[in-house]
Amino acid sequence: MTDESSPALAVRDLAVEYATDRGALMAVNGVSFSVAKGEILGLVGESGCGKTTTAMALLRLVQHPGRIVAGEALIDGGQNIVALDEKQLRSVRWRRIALVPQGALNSLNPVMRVKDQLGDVIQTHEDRRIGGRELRERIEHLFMLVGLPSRVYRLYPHELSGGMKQRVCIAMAIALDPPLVIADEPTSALDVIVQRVVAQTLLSVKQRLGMSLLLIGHDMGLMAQMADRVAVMYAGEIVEIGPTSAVLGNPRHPYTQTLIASVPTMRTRGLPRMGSDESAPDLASRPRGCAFQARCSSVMDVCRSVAPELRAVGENQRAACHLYPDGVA
Amino acid sequence: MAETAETRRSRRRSPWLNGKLMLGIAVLVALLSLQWIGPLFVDTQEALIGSTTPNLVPVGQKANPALGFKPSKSAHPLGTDSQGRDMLAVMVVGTPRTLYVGLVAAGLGLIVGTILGFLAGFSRGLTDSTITTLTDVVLTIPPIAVLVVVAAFFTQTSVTLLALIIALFAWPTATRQIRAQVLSMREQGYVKMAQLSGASIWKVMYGEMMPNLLPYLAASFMSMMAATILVVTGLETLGLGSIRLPTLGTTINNALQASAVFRGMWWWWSPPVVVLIVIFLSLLLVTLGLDQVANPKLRKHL
Amino acid sequence: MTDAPRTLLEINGVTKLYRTPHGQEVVALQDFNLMIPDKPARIVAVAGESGSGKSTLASLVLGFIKPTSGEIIFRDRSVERLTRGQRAIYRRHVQAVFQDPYGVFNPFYRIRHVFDLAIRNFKLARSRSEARNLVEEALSVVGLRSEEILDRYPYQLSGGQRQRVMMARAYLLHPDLIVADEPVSMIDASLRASILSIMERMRDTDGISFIYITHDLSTAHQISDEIYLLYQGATVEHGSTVDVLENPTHPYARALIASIPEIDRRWEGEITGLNEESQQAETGSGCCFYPRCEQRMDRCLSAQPALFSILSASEPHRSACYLYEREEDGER
Amino acid sequence: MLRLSRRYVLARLGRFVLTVWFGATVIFVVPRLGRSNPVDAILGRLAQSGASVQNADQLIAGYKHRFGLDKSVWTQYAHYLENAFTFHQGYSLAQFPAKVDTLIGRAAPYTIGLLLFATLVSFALGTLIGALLGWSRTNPVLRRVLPITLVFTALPAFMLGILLIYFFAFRLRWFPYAGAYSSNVTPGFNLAFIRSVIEHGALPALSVVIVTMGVWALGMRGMMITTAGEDYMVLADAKGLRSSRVFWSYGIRNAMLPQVTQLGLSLGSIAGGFVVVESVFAYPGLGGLLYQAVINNDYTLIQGICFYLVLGVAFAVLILDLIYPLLDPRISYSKG
Repeated sequence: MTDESSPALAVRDLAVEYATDRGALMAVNGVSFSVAKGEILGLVGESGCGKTTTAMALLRLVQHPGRIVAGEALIDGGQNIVALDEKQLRSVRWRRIALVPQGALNSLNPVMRVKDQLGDVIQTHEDRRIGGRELRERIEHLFMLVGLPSRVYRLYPHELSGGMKQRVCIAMAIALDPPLVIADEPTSALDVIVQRVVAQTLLSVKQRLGMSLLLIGHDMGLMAQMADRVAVMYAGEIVEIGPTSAVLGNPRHPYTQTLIASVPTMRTRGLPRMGSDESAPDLASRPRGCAFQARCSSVMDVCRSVAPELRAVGENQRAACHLYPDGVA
Repeated sequence: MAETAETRRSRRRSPWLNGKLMLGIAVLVALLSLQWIGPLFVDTQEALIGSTTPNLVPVGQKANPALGFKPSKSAHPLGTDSQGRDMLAVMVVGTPRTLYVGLVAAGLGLIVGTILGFLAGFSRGLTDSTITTLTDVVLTIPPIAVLVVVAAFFTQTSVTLLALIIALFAWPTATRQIRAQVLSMREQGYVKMAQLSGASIWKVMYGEMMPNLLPYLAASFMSMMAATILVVTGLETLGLGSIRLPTLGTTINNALQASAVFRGMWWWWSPPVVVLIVIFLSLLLVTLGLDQVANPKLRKHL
Repeated sequence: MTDAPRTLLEINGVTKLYRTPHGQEVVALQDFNLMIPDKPARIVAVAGESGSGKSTLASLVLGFIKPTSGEIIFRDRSVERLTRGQRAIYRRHVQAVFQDPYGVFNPFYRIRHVFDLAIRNFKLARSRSEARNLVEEALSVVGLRSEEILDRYPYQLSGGQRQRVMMARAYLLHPDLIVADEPVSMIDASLRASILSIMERMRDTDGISFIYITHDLSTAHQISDEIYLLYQGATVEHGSTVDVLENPTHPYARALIASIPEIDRRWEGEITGLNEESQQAETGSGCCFYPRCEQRMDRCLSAQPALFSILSASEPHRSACYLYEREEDGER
Repeated sequence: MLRLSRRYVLARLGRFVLTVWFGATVIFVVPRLGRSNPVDAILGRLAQSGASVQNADQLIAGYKHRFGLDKSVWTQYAHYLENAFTFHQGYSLAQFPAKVDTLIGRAAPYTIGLLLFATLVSFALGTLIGALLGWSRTNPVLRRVLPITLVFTALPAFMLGILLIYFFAFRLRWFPYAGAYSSNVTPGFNLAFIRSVIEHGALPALSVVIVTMGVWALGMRGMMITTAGEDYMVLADAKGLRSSRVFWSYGIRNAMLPQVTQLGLSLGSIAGGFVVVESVFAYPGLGGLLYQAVINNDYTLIQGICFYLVLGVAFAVLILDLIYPLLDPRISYSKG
């Protein structure tokens, strides 16, 4: 089923719903995108926009009361993650899609040595039994790739600094050489310098192993450093997607424009003049039409009745906004 | 997501009004009020030794004359024991007394525990470590070991004195829990904010911390009450209770001493056992109910 | 210079040591000096990464903890030696806004509680209507409407709204100084500017000074007038914000600024020597940045460098690095 | 490889000594709080209960010697502590000339064995049941059935004991209702004796297990629900580990830590409760002995048993404290 041309991950119309007392709430509302082989796609947005829920859905880890209600996610043009049964799912997890978790401060089991947590994934997914020595060599090779000293092997998580923990998580993610890694805010809990070191580790590992990376984050600056393409999410939908330089340098969707205008830089002083600061939309009572209408400065009548679809607004750049009705090339 | 979950909570009724909590409290209050209501219907004098004919089988039950039992007239609906106490009167007198010990001891334990818990939580350093060590030490000592000595050497222990002594062992549970809560709360922003708003330590304690402590205080009270009743009935079952007036524990002790179980006198030992089961189940219900108040995560489950 | 200008706040040689549960001593803040003039009001940023001692500084200024040595002077009076009445005045004039907009509200009470508490304890109003007017004014300054806010519970407000309420609360007291401890780090980027602009406005129109404590140099760059950059409890660089952030001198400041991921600039090259494992390395009495420094010299191990003035700068600009020792003899 | 820090071990040892000292002191002080000296109180109670006292002079002399009443309180106290910590509790009053230590030494193995067994079984079972109740992937049928095991939670164990005696010993006659073994077997390492011991121990053990199991289950359920929300649990699933592995090595392994702490804190009341259970079953352990001592007004024996109860529980807590760092690596860790 696999062939060279198909993307590492193709997501179509993915929707995740949360049941609440006030009715169903669409945390992810029909999201489509694909990650090419060897590509880094950044999925960016503010808190509550559905980016983490999307990542969790791709690993089928959406917790109750949430559930995937529609869509498909094809790995390498083949298996559809959304439709797998438990057994298939277990074999896909980590072998085909691995996760570098958010923060990583609490992602390692506090009562297990680092080696056992890494050993866990290797032993579980290899068909043959791995001997102690071979296992050790494999783990130390992984440490070398992410720049960890080999003494980490025997340590417990609480004996590691934040950056080291995150590198353990990266080592764990690449243990089975998966074609796709999802990194959920991999550096958000770290100090700036350590963040840079860890991000560079992730980039160099990606370079060496040639995997694809879906990078979830809120930091536009970090996306600029790492991603080949970015997709901007708002209220559970992708509002703009395209090459990083295009989306960050020439944003077309009003939300993307707001987001980028609000990022402070070291070149300019003073605060940007922001419009209304209505908070994130109420997902349970979605307005008719565009979800961004209440905060948008260029809102039109059509925005209140028709939900915009993603249309081309530049080379490989698409935005969901009625300002660009026919698409712009 | 947090936002919506919380909104949902607010739309429901107060978590304090949950069924478990209400039922548990209702039963306990009913049992305690026997103290005032009971004498209207039952002659409490019949709870004393030799006040009626011994060995009467409850109304409506078949007596076994071979064992020397006689059927009861309607005057003794639960029968009588071998020493001529009317079992219904015994229950009416004994149940509130047992609950009373629990209430007094748990109340005192709560007061002492709250004071020490706040003291330890607020003053780091020596005071804190002294209180913590003392708490752990007292927790480790089986209360019954000391109470047996007390009861053995003091022949005239009134119910209140017994409650006072048991309270000496009840406070550590509360102290531990309140200290832990205070420690986590004092790092909370709202406590700092209150201080910045010029509130004294005292105001911070009762104005900011106490309201949030309520479910924990109530839960501590309930668990102390259960522990107290457990200890006091245990002590009485060992034969170390007050002899004059019956309680649930002394009744069990009397029944055991008279081999009531093996003489088939189920109406002697079973009323106190059944009442105690009801008491402990009510306490458990209250605790589970309070758990739901203090820990919203549990509400979804079970 | 006969008549020295009255200062609002002076921190003189303050050191704070902590003892870990294992009995080790940790230096949270070391021989720290800071001065805020009485007029005009300014925003002074204290920036640093985790473990730099910036939050300890906030607790010290707010009087939640006492310095191990050194003193904090507010309007010519040592804070530690205030009388009861003076302490109440200090409390009122030095206020705070904290990082976590969730924890600062007691979940038990409605929003109005935070205002009531302050008005009652500081006796700000003589009547109910006077109190109501005060609260309404404070809320309008931060762009909120009292009738939509006061009777709600904290969880019914968004993070941005809560942080504005805290700003309004601080404003209500008309303090001289607000310690803003990471006020926007838990707020979404698109809402940060609105909070920061409230700070600017309070400085410019109400004459309130700020100590803006942050790990984020770019927001410090946006609003602060002056910056102290901390590393492991000591000031490594101090000067006007423009000087320090646009022309950093200390190797740590340079590495830090070069590592900020910016939207319009790519990281240049790779940094290798800055792993945080070496952060905890023992340096004895020397410069604590030595293990990670790319320009280290033997000299650096001899003693902790003092703050040396950068002569090329137009405004006072000082850097705790021996690279600048020659420019001056060091500050006494 | 475990590195217990010296500070930790010393702190725990210190607490052990402090606990035993504190308990011993209370047991020493209490009898002296009465209006008169303990001898009067004892004799008063003896007379009240109508016991016929032969050679009373000798007995009084024995008491005087036991309490050293001619000396100052502090000397008495020093003596008492010395005796207590060197395991010389003197003579039993009722079973003179048997020594208190001998009587206790004879009874203790039954209590220790049965209590240890019952506590461990109830802890293990309760923890497992609680974990299953708090685990979202538990079979729904099992989830419905398991709460039945919690019905007797938090009842006094001795009360359940009475019910068990009534139904299983008196009505059904499946189990013996008193003693530790039948009179027709010879104590020793033989099958008949072991079988008899098990038969006699079953009901007392069961009453403790059933009652305390629910407490552990309720605590564990809460902890398991909390743990299930932790990031490492989500990552464990993402890793594609088998459910059983996630359940045991990630879930239970972490969720049980507070349970073990709680076990240490509850041992005192569990042991205290068991004493009463034994008396209900006339089991010849410490509880049965205590019951007899109370009936016989055997004060030296009462004091001795109570002291050993304190000592035993404190020791068990100490062992638990020293084991705990094995379970939680974050505790023993020390750099200095």
